[in-house]
Amino acid sequence: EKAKFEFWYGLSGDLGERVQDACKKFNDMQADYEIVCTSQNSYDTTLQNTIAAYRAKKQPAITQIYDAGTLDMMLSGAFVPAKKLMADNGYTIDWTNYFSGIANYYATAAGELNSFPFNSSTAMFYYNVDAFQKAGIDFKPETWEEVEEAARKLKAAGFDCPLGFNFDTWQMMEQFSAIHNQPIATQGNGYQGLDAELVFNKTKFVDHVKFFKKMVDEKLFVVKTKQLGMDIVPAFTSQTCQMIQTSIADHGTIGKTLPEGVKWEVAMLPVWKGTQRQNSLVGGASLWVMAGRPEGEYKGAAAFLNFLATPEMAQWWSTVTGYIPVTKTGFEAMKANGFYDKAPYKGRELAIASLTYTPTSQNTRGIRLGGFTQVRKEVSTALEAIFMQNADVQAELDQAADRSNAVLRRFEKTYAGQKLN
Amino acid sequence: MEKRAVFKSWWLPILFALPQILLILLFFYWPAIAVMKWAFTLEPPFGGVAEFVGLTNFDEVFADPFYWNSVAVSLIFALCGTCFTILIGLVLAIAVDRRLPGSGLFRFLYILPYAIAGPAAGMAFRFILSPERGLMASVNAAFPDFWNPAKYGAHALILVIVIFAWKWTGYTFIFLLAGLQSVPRSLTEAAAMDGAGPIRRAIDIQVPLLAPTLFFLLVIMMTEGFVGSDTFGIVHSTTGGGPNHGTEVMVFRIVDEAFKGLNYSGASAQSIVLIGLIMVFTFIQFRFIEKRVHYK
Amino acid sequence: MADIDIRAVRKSYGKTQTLHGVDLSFASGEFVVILGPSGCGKSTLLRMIAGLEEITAGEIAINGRVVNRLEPRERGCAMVFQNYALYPHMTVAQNIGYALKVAGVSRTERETRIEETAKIVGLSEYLARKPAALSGGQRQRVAMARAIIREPQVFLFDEPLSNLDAKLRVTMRAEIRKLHQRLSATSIFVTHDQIEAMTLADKLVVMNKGHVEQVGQPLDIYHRPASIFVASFIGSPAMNLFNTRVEVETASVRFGGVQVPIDPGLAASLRGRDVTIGIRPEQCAVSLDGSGVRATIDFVEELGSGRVAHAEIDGEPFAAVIGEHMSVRPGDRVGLELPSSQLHVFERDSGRRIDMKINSSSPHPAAATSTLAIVH
Amino acid sequence: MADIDIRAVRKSYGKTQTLHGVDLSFASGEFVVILGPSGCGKSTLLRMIAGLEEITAGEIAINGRVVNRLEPRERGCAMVFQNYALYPHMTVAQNIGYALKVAGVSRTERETRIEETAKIVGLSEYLARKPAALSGGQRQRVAMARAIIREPQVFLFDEPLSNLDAKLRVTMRAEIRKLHQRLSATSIFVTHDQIEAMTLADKLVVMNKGHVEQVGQPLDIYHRPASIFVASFIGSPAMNLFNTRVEVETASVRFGGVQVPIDPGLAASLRGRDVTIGIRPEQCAVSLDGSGVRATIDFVEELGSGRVAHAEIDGEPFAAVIGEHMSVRPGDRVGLELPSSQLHVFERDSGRRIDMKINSSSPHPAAATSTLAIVH
Amino acid sequence: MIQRTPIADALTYLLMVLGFFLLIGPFLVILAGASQTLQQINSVPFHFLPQDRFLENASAAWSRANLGSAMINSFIMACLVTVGKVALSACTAFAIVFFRTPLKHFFFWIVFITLMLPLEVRVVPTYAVAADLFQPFRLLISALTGIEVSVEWNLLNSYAGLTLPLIATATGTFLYRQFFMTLPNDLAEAARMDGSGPVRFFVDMLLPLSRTNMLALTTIMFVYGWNQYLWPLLMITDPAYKTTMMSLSALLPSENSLPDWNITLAGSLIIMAPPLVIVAVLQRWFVRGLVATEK
Ligand SMILES: Nc1ncnc2c1ncn2[C@@H]1O[C@H](COP(=O)(O)OP(=O)(O)OP(=O)(O)O)[C@@H](O)[C@H]1O
Ligand SMILES: Nc1ncnc2c1ncn2[C@@H]1O[C@H](COP(=O)(O)OP(=O)(O)OP(=O)(O)O)[C@@H](O)[C@H]1O
Ligand SMILES: O=P(O)(O)OC[C@H](O)CO
Ligand SMILES: [Mg+2]
Ligand SMILES: [Mg+2]
Repeated sequence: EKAKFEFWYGLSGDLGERVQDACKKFNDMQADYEIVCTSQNSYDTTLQNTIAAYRAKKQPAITQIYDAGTLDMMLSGAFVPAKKLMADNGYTIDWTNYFSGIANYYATAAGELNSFPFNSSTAMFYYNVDAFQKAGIDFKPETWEEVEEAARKLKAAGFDCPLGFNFDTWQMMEQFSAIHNQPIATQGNGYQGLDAELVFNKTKFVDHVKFFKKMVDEKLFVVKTKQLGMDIVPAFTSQTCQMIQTSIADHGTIGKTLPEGVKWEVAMLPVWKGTQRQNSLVGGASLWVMAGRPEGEYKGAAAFLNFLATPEMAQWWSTVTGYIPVTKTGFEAMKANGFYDKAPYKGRELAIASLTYTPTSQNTRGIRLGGFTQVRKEVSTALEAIFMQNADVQAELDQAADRSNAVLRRFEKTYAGQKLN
Repeated sequence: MEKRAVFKSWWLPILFALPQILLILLFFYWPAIAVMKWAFTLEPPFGGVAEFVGLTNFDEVFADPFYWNSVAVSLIFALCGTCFTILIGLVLAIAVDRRLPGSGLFRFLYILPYAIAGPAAGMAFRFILSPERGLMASVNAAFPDFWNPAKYGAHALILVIVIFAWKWTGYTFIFLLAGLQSVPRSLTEAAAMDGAGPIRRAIDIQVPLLAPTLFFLLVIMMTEGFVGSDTFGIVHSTTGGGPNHGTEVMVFRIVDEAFKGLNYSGASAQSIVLIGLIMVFTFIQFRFIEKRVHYK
Repeated sequence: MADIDIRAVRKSYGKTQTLHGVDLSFASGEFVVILGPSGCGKSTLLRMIAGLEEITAGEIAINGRVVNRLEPRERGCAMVFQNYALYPHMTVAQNIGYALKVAGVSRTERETRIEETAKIVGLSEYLARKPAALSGGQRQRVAMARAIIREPQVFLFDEPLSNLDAKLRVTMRAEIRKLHQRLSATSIFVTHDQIEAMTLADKLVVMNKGHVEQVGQPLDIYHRPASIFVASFIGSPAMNLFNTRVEVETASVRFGGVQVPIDPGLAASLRGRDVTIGIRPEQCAVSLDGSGVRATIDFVEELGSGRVAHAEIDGEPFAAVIGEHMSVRPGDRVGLELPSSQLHVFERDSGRRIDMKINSSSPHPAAATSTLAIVH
Repeated sequence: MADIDIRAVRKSYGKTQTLHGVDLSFASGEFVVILGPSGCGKSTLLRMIAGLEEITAGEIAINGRVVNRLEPRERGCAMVFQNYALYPHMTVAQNIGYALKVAGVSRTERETRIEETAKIVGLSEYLARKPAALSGGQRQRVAMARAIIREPQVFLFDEPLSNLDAKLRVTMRAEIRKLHQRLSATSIFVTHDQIEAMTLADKLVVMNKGHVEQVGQPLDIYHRPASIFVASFIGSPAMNLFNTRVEVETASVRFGGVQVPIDPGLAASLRGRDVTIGIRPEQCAVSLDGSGVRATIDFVEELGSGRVAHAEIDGEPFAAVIGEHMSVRPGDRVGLELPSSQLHVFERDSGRRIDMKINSSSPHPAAATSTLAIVH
Repeated sequence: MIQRTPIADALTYLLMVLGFFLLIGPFLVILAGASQTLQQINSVPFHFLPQDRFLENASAAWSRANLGSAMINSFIMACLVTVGKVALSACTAFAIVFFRTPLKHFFFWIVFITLMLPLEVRVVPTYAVAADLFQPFRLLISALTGIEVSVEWNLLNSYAGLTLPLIATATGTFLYRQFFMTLPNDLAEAARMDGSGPVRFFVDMLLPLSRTNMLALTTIMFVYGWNQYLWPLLMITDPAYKTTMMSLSALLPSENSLPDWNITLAGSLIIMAPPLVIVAVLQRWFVRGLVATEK
């Protein structure tokens, strides 16, 4: 009789199936445990269902929580810290082997990992080389000035949507702020205390949004959302839009979906000219082991996490998805065996490059804000108002910041007396 | 009307009512008490000790312009939904009540949309009224941006109201038709003898006599629009409350705030306000169900 | 004030025929009562005159003008419905004035006429009330006023009294009569109450199963019913009827073991035919000495105002009104005298009355022998 | 077969009292009719006997056993409801047999008894039908059968005939009487129809506004109504009543400008008191020569079996039955003779009858002078 | 009524046909779309004529959203809700209408207050209750006796959890109450005279007599149960219990692939079918039952 335990994850579609593959591999490989993997469709429903289930004492043993839910998890007291779990179950893990940029996001102040980095990513810039050539663009867009120029040329060459974007704040605000070394919130984006306040409405981000607004007015940048019928990735793969910013995780899917022979490239996110580029933030999600399960399940969970961390699995995972390897050795091994030189995978190493571009600063360590899902929603609503309904940029962002601060204050009050560890 | 109660046992009624009473206590009152508790504390998402904060949650709710926006959206949604369902239902009921050959078939067909789940209808209408394909694409081709619910809050609101009205018109239709048919034939005949033509009769005799039914439907549709299970489903499956809160009805906001925003306390406060509102509706309805504007 | 001609009118609902060819004509100003059992087609006929029901075949003419295809409002009829059909959401004044309002009569004129009409029916004080706040009799008057105000040529009443209690019916009957005298519009009044029929009618139409059984003056019909149906339907307690055969030799019929004499001429022409003989309970004399048909009293109904003795003769119930001071009790043997002049004779098969002279009110020429007529 | 005693029974619904102390006792096998206007408490009383209604105060005893706290099924009563209350989803047989089924009677016995009972009421051919497929009279019979099958000691009827048409009522009346003769259970029959009351009752109870007005044999009540209410309520056309004052000197009352003589002894004791005098329409003689009270005929109702002349005297309507051969027409001046022996005299204030001798059926001892009794 | 009003008749037909397109039109569009190819459905202008690809599209939808098990789950859920609701409401309404007890008004109000508060409004705490059904009793017991009991019963991911909270409302009870109130008093009294007690009366009279209402309620509740959206969405995490409404999102064209709305529409048609059939088949009783009581 195998010990069963549950694993909830937030990926769906192609990526979701890859998770199922991983689970199957684990189940096939050993005879002691059986992992039951359930997709909760998306990151936010996973967090939502995990919380509801935890309140009902029906939480899974392992759950996949995205970057934005990190602080919510950390203060919940509802999990078993990664390090403790592995130690308790007799696994030795070289914790220093994780890329520090990645580990920082999920670790305590003392640097101890609470959760296991699993599917890590960062935002990248994708562009259609064929279209660039057709429009006579002979440079790689590394700055926003160049992006604008490229957009104008593409427009002139008859492309209706030179750059497509949506209201996901991850690329637009979080990654932008990181690589431009702009704070999103005070207290080192929240790392130094629950009393952090959002300041994105006073940084370069505002100008950036204004720039986007201008581009949209000139029809150089185009809004592409699910509600409008097509999100950015399909817009890029259907060659409707020639430039997008999206996660490296989509690298695999884009490669598979774009018609054979179409030339495209991935690059680090552009910066404004004259900006000293900083490292970008790690995205994706990590695996949390939930507290309150029977002892037996933790053995299985530890075995599974250990299994995922093996170099073979790490490489397999990075191969079949676009996610980056999370350990230095993993990355080195893949680099060594020429993974990044071959056609479909070429360019993914840039994600690591972006993540590790500089040592982390106050503003690029990560984001440690409570209720960050809500903050994201406030900002993207503001963006929606700005781009769809012509609202004033500064006013909307100010309002979003105010509302987001209220969220932070409520969080602070809710966890009054708790210390960030 | 009080029924002449006939059986006298004291334990039998308790036995008969017990299963449902238990369910209701368990799944209605107990949760309702929990809502109360949460509304006056700051409930941590994962549970645990919650600090009592008095009316803070309510203050925050009332101070939030988007909350009032959701109240307004809910009101518009419920009011427009009610008006459309009742008006269209009334016109169709009057038409079918003329009993021309074939009207039986129409009667049969009109009720069918009632069977459809709001979310399923929402999905279908997302296609039917999509700006890029289906019907509206042609219109938009001629008049760019004539119809774009993803962009314009008003359009999105119209979209969800249309879906609601579509589903519920059959329901009001049936009640109104029955109401019309219970208007004694001799009254319309008397009016005919008095010289009134069909339209005149409809306006002077039939519609005024439908007043009780109309009122009943008004209350039912208002509550359905406010908190009916379709309301959430339609909004969730079509617009997700957007664009820019344009279709964020109260129920949607509550669920969103609780489960997405992890703000159980704020959501509970909103729930209580909503429950209070509905209680007022319920009260009105009960007063009128028992003694409606009966003429006789 | 209009005459009405109904010519070979038929009515079918789907396949079932409800009226089988009705011919009637009413003179201007006449008060016609249509009487008949439930379901015989009274309302149907009335509604066809009103224009509320399509005419399947035949013609209805008002004042000589065929109205078959006219809408109700174009026929100049006013109708008082059984349940009054008052508009519950309008006040009495609005109810009464509605027809004028539809006709576009000016507000001031309307008000004057409403007041006048209300005065006629004695409702002046109730003009502001809703029908729900009126008593049965008052409602009935509103219904009347609503009809009166239109100054119609024809008044149609569909059992307007049947929802009232006994006392009020008597009063309302008197009022309807007075009203008719005052307005003298042609009135057609449907009922299945014979007292109403007898007391109100200038002309009485008795219907049965979609046919007209008899038309005539009420007393005429009472005393000379044209058919077994009419005989049994009119009069209470009902006419005693018995089936027998005519014995020509003795000019008598056999009944209860006794020979009851009948008119010899009649007897001759009826030779051997099956007949039904009828006699009204108030026309047989009961005697204790036992002459006439012998019978044993079953029970005596004491009505206070009179007494009815019930017996069984030849296995059929028989009733006779007896004097107030005659003391009979159940079980007594009595004699019943059946005066030959009071006997009604009907042909068994057709149910038609057989008489010595041709009834002048018969719409059809008699189709019988010279001395014998079957009255239609 | 059970006697029933009702002792000081009261009924209140909340604060309003519906029965104000009713005392009645019925002998075993008696056929009692309770008569009264709508809302007077007839049904309430019946339902209290049946056990369907709590008894607020007082006692009801069946066969000497107080049943106040017994369940309906323990009282041995069967009831026939006004609208029959047939179980619409059961066949006639199931309806009739339901009580037996509940009582756990075996299937075979049940079937035999259902068949027997159905035969009694003539429903054998309809056993498989549902009530909806029956005519009014048949339904009524099912209701009867359902009561009969239980072989009850007491039969309770709550206006069982009021939903039937006139003809059927007469028939059903006779059937109920026959049934009573056959089963001779104590029967209590509630109605507000006087013909039913007069014809069916061994004992008649007249109720008004929660009081018993009079108890007695029907004819007794007709001829000696104990109160103005009973006088006006019983008899049709209703008794003529007029308010006047007694003139002792002439031993008469003044009416229509004429002095109508009354019993001098009575007159003496009534000195100067306000009285109401009543006379039945069939008891005043109308003469053309004009002796007696003078009146102008308003109209004459021809009922076929009789004629009623209507007039107005002292502003009040007055009716008199006239002979068949007397020719009076509206407008004629006639004289009305009011035979003093037929006059009913009532005390105006209390509404009670004033008589020379004490009425033996009165439940209370007379509380009046030696020669004068107010009958309760 | 004699009416020579061809204009009014024409207008009536016009209105009825307009109503037809308004109310049935969407079905026709769905039907047309569901039977077209990817190219056809994405063409502008839209072709309103149904094509022959329905079966292909339907089977594609069936497997994409795993409709097989979802349909079964939805069916089970709808049936349980229906049966539970019909049975419980009849019992409660009986208790409320046919007994004279001091608790009558208490029952009445306790039940009818729930009439207007659907699950959506109190979904958060209801979830918590469903997760630990005995919590109230445990609290009660420990409050009363100080003993900590540790029985738990979790309804998440179960049919009981899907249905019980939905059964706990008053719509059906209200319908029954209204119907019971219209029954003539005499009926119960006749039964009582015949010696029948309350339970017998309930079984022998009320249940058979309320057939129409039962069918009306069956229709309403089946539709209600089948169409539940939010509750399953929250409380079911185990794919084995997924209902059709939860499959809706899976039916939408996935983000990174073709806009194959033809598949989506075919799927939605499948999902709509069962309640549609129920309403169509039971509509006579549905209408009668509703109208006879609510009005
Ligand atoms: N709309 C209809 N469809 C079918 N049959 C009808 C319709 N209206 C009336 N009938 C039938 O026609 C016959 C005559 O009906 P009608 O209403 O004229 O009777 P009536 O003499 O007025 O009876 P009552 O005294 O009961 O009012 C009845 O048998 C009735 O069932
Ligand atoms: N349940 C009740 N609650 C309050 N009042 C009632 C109730 N039942 C009857 N009454 C009142 O008691 C009085 C007597 O009613 P009851 O039914 O006995 O009259 P009834 O003589 O049978 O009249 P009817 O001839 O109309 O049947 C009426 O005034 C009625 O309004
Ligand atoms: O798309 P992913 O998995 O790279 O995640 C993107 C963001 O980090 C989500 O918060
Ligand atoms: Mg009629
Ligand atoms: Mg009664």
